[in-house]
Amino acid sequence: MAEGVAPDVAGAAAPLPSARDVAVWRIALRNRGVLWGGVVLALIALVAVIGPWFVVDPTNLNPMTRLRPPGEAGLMGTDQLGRDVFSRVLSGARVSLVVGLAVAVIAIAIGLVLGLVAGYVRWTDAIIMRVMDGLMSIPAILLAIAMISLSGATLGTVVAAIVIPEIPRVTRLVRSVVLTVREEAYVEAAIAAGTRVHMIMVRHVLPNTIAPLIVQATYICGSAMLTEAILGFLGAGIPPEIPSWGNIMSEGRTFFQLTPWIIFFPGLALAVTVLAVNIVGDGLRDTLDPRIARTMR
Amino acid sequence: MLVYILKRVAMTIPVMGVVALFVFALLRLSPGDPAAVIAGDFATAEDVARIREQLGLSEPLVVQFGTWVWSLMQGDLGTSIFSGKPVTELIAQRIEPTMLLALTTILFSVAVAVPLGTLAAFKAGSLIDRFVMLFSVGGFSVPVFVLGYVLIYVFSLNLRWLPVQGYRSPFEHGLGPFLSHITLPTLTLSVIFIALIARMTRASVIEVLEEDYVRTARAKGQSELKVLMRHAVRNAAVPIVTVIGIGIALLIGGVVVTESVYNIPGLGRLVLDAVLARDYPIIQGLILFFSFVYILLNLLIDLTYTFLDPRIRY
Amino acid sequence: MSFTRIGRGLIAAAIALPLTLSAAAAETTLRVIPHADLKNLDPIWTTAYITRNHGYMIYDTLFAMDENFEVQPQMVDTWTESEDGLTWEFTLRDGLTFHDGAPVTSEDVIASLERWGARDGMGQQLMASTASMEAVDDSTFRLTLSEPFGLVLQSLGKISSNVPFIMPARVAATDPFEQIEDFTGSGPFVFQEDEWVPGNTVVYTKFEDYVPRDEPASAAAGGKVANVDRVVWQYFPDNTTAMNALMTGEVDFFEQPAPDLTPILESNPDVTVEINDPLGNIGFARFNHLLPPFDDAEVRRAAIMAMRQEDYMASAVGDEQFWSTCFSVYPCGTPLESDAGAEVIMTGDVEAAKAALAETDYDGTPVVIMQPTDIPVLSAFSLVTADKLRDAGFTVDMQAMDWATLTSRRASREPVADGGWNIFHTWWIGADVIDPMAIAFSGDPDGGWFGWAEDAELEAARAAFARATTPEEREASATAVQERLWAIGASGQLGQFFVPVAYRNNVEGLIKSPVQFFWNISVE
Amino acid sequence: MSGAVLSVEGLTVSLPKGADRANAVEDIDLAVAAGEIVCVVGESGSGKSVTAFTVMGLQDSRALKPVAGRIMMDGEDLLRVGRRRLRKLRGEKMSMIFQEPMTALNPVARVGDQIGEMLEIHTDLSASGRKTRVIAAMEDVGLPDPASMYRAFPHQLSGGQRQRIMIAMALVLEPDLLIADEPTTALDVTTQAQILDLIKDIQARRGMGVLFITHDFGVVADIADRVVVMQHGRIVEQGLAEQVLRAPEHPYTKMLMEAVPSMTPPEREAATGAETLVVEGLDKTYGHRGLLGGGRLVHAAKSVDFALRRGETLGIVGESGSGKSTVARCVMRLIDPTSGRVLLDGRDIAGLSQGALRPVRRDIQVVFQDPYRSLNPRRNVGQSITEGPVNFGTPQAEAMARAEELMRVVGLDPDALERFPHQFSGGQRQRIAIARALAMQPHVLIADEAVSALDVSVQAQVLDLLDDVRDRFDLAMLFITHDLRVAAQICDRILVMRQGEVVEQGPTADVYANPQHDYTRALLAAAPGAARLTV
Repeated sequence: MAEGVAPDVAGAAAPLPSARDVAVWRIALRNRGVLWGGVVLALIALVAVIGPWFVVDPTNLNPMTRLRPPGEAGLMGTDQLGRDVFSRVLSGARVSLVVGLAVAVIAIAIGLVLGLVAGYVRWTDAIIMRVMDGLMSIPAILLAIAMISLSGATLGTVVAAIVIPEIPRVTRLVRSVVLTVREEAYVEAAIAAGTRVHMIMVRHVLPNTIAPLIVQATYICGSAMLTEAILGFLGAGIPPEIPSWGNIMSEGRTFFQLTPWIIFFPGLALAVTVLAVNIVGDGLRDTLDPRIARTMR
Repeated sequence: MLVYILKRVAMTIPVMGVVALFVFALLRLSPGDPAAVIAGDFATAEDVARIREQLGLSEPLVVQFGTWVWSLMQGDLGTSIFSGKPVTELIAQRIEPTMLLALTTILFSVAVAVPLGTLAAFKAGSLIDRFVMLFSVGGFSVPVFVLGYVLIYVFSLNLRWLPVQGYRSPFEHGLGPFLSHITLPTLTLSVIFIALIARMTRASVIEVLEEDYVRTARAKGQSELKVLMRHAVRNAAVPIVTVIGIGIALLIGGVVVTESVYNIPGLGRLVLDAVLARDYPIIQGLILFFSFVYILLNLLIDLTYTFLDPRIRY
Repeated sequence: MSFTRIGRGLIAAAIALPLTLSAAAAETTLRVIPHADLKNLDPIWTTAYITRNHGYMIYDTLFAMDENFEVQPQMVDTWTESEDGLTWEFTLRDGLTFHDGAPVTSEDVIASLERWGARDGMGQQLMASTASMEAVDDSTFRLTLSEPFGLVLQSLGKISSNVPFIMPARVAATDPFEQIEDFTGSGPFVFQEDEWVPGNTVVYTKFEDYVPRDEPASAAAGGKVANVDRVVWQYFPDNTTAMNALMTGEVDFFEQPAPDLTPILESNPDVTVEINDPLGNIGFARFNHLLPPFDDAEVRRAAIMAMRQEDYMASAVGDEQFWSTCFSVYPCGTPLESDAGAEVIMTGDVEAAKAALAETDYDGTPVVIMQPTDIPVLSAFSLVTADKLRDAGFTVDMQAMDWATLTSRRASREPVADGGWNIFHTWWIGADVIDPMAIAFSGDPDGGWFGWAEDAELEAARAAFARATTPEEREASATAVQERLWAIGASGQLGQFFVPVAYRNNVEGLIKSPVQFFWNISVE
Repeated sequence: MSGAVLSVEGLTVSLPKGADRANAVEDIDLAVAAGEIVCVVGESGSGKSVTAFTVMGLQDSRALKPVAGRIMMDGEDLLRVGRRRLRKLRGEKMSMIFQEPMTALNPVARVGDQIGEMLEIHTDLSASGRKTRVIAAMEDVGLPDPASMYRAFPHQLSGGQRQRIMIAMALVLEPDLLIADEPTTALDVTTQAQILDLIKDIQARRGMGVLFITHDFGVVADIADRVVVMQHGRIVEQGLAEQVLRAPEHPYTKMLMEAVPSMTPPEREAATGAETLVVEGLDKTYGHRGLLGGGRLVHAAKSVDFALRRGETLGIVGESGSGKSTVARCVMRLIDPTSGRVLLDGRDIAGLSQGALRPVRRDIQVVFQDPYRSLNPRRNVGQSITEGPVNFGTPQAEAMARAEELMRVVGLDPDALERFPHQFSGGQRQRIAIARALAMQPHVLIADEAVSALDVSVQAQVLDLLDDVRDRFDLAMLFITHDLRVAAQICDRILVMRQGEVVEQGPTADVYANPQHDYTRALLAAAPGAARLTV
């Protein structure tokens, strides 16, 4: 009965643009941001995977040729230990992408479980959400610094330290989706049909969390890479032996005014990657579900 | 409303409990021993043990936690292991720069981001919109410290407009020195905040512009500018304020970096130094303090909703 | 919050008032970027160099080392030594007063020495040989030894941590394992507790009643004349920002700029960069002698062979004007310098190391290197060692951590699996390793330094040095210690480096010394 | 046409590429004379709203572009005047009211100011002058105590009051033309009647022209002077209301009118099946008393009693907030009743735990209101229909076979089981939902506003289907609706609820012919088209 201003003549035949999962990717790729961001990311990933095979060992020290400008020694010069900045930036792509992806995947996975449980098992809600409130109230960077410097800087602790503050947000997001979806008529119909709780979760609730979670994952991924860099700056990052963009920059920051290329190239790589990730995220948000913009960060 | 506030305040207690337990466990179950740091290169194992004892670090963890919580309840955050100063005094000493930096950042960010986001929403899809969005996505992409260095390089070293570092209290040194010292840190910290708020403003204004009452306003013959100002922005305020609340956590994180780069004697630096030195009471006290401030600010923000949106009543 | 603000305002006003009055007499302030944050104020309780420097600001010492590494009297006016060397009598100078106006007495001196002797390594040795300390009168006290001790004056004139600073007796009565809470000294500057912001600012004012010696200042010795009214230490956690602040004139003096920054600083016509510490610092790679593979001297020596000092120095320090290779365990340029037994390190040859390692029973056990990521120089040392050892055929397990973690972990004697370690890096300031008594050279696993080298021959040589009374004896035993140290491969030595100071050209009167002093300096 | 305040001539509005037809509306000719109410009537997608919005220049200009025709008002072509001029005309010459008065009003501004904004834009009145005018306008639309209501926010008013505010706002400048886009659709039937009366009244007093968009022939019958019938973006018939209503010419018009259910219930025999569902003293309260004695207690349902036999349809009718859906959800145990008994085949299920409830679920099934939300968009029809039986152990193949059979029963092609909900129209989806319910072989079928979201033509078909399956499977049917016409056609007995309480119940024919309760009488009187549309 409700007739909108925009034409609802699409009627029966045409698929709704709100992307039922059948053609999510095809629809998403129609968005220019997703397309170009995706292409850039794919290129960076490709470089990250195969690049390091074609350059010198990024951990190879050569103190006698330290702080050489780009061109004179290697494409991007050398750092204070005479390591080749170009090959470090290439290898750094691996680390940064791994950090971004790992953080996104783990945070989403844990947050998803907690959110589903909190949203559906009523008595756990208060407990889980209070704990999440607590975690959320601790400034993420402080928590990460504390965790890393206290439990030792390994790739694992860095990822864990960045993951933990992200979990509450994912949990909240998932929980809010669950609370919305459980009011949906089709969920009530499923309850009426005697579907067990866990099956309701899997069949009816979970699929609705996918679109917002994909979008959230891109943001987490982007901010994780940045956080990694900032932790490096604060001296609580990934072990310096592993070249990550954050590490390269934080080690090179003393030389910012002397040999800016040490910071510039990894900084550029980081900015471009995070930019691409965020553009893809924005694009996905616009195409998958404009409404979730509200619940996002 | 009062009942609601009381309830919310009461609710912070379990949340703070969670934070306290978490932070305590995190600190005490990890390697690193302040006694060893104090004892230095020449110390024998006995020396270290004696220092541990004197600091109360050799008690069982449960006892240590109990002692800490007990003194917390009496408003005592403990004493710094290294400087021997009470943590509350250290916080009091350093709260002003951090608070004022946060305040100038929020004010500046809102002043820039809300008009920018509104403009982008209004011109959604246009070149202006793209530019604003690119800027705000870009704001998320540059590490704070790199930005800080660049700003110092340009404005302090080359142009010599502003000092490199430091903090001047507006209460002691006057507004001029305060502003000249706080400008670069504020700019640095604002970029990510502007990005955040501009995005949210754009998104909510776009959403509000789809609302029926905007159509009603247009049906009245209202001009587009006034439609934006009187109807769209007012209604978009709640999510914008919400994002400011969420951003406070981000801000506190950013403060740590910014204070390091600009050498501002604030709380962020205090906690960073404390972590590196394992000054447990300071870390515990500060994280608890930050959590408390965060919770309190978010309560305040929730309360401002009632002014922004008459439908919200507690 | 507002009340604290008002509180601070009042305090500031209270302080500002007399200052503004005297401002007519052109008050001078020296603004300093110290090398570290002054975290605590008790130079006996901690060995932190920054606290030692703080100690020199507000306390005075009985004896002090001059720029030729000779001990000279400072608070002491005259002293006598008995024939057998067992009884010493010291008389204090006239006019020594504490900041609260009380005169410095023998009682204060004895209490301070006792507290120092409970904590400092050299102090402990002195106390072990001491039968009694007693006041003869208000300005004279007597030290009676139970056995001969060759280093009485060297101990009392010790330039680096822990320095036997003289505090009021009531302060020195504090348990040596607790921090003092009263910061009254008798040195040339007065600590302003109200203005202390830990982690940021420390303020000292000139002590008007200080009576300096007549001799010109020479390292820690000589007349300590405060030429500025205020000294403000402002700690900068970020080196780049610190450098920029110096270049724009927001501070006057930068104690330890990263050597790599000097080209930028030097390009600024208003800034002078120079080396102020003649001894510099000595880089160390310390092995854990308890755990395999470094429980075998030959394996340690093989590792040392790979440690080419040039690579360490170039990586960690950079500019050649700030470092040199040094194959003496005592700082090059000091009286005991020699290269006896140092062939092992002088090779700096990975291939030789490889060959040497092949001769040993090394079975590929991973070598755990603790890398302190928050200290750039040590972080770089660790990276170079890892690189070198790998090339020499070692398996390396690099573990990154911050310095605080490292300091507690290095105390562990457990196996690697239980939190132990194999190598860590550090540096000693030259003054700390100037003779065989340095704890770094200990061969006694119980009382010695982390790494717990055990060598009776080494200990015997060190004991001989302590007993030695002639320069010849001393030199001979020092050489014996060095030969032994290299023979057992106690530590790898990574070179001698000098951290420059940088200051604006309006600063004059710097004292050449391993420790940064702020008397004698004036600002225009 | 002379004296026309509005004449639309040959208007064609194009749709963006990719839509299922080229133009939203095509070759529209219509006119509104002063003092005349013209109703544009049609089902969803007919283009009636597009027409209205294009007149105001408020259509979504990115998607909808007027490509031909003129919209003439006072000698000006609205499609060609400048933006500034168009803005001036809006409010002064023509104004509009909308379907959903809650969303059409700015939630964070006081209603008085929102009316006043109209004066602020178009007049030079002072603040106090504006306030006087606003209060007069509010009085004019029958709002009580306008002086204090001036300061109210929209959410503090009832739906009817909000729509009155909208009307006051639209009319404060006394425009020549009022465009009303389904202004009563979102309102309860009694409120709807009042608003319709108000519009008629003001229109008569001021002599303005009204363009009234509606899907409801009842409303048309109540207020139209002339009728324009639209289908698929074209006008299929227009003429005087009397004439069109009495003798529709176009088959589509005829069909539409025939589909409108009659207010006169057919004679029905009392059902004799076994009592399968008995509800006794059902209570549902929300909220709780706070510690300090605050808090509110809402009685959503208050001692509701009824019994339902197999083969019988019991209607629960009432306006929004009457508690009719609460009762249905309590019976289904989607929510927990506060007290009372729900006997299903003699067994009290009101207090069963979720676990114990599960076997009982298959006996009570439901069809919901919104066909767009009641099917999981990510699961194909077959999966949706077989979900229940498979839950209870029916093998997949058997469940599929039954699903195919049920698709035929509800009039759909069994091949469609492979397809996804979005590939079906609203009516088809409602059929699928019915098939899904039937797949469980329930004893009781609850239809919760099951036809309310459908166009009338589709509504009639679905009602027939429900009637048919009830007989075929000997179901006891609980039919929840706000629509008295629908209830009249399908229910054997009827139960009228207001504010959580049952005010009257009895055989449908008796209740309609001889309502006992004042409220029932008011409801029946308010049903639109009661007077003129007695087909």
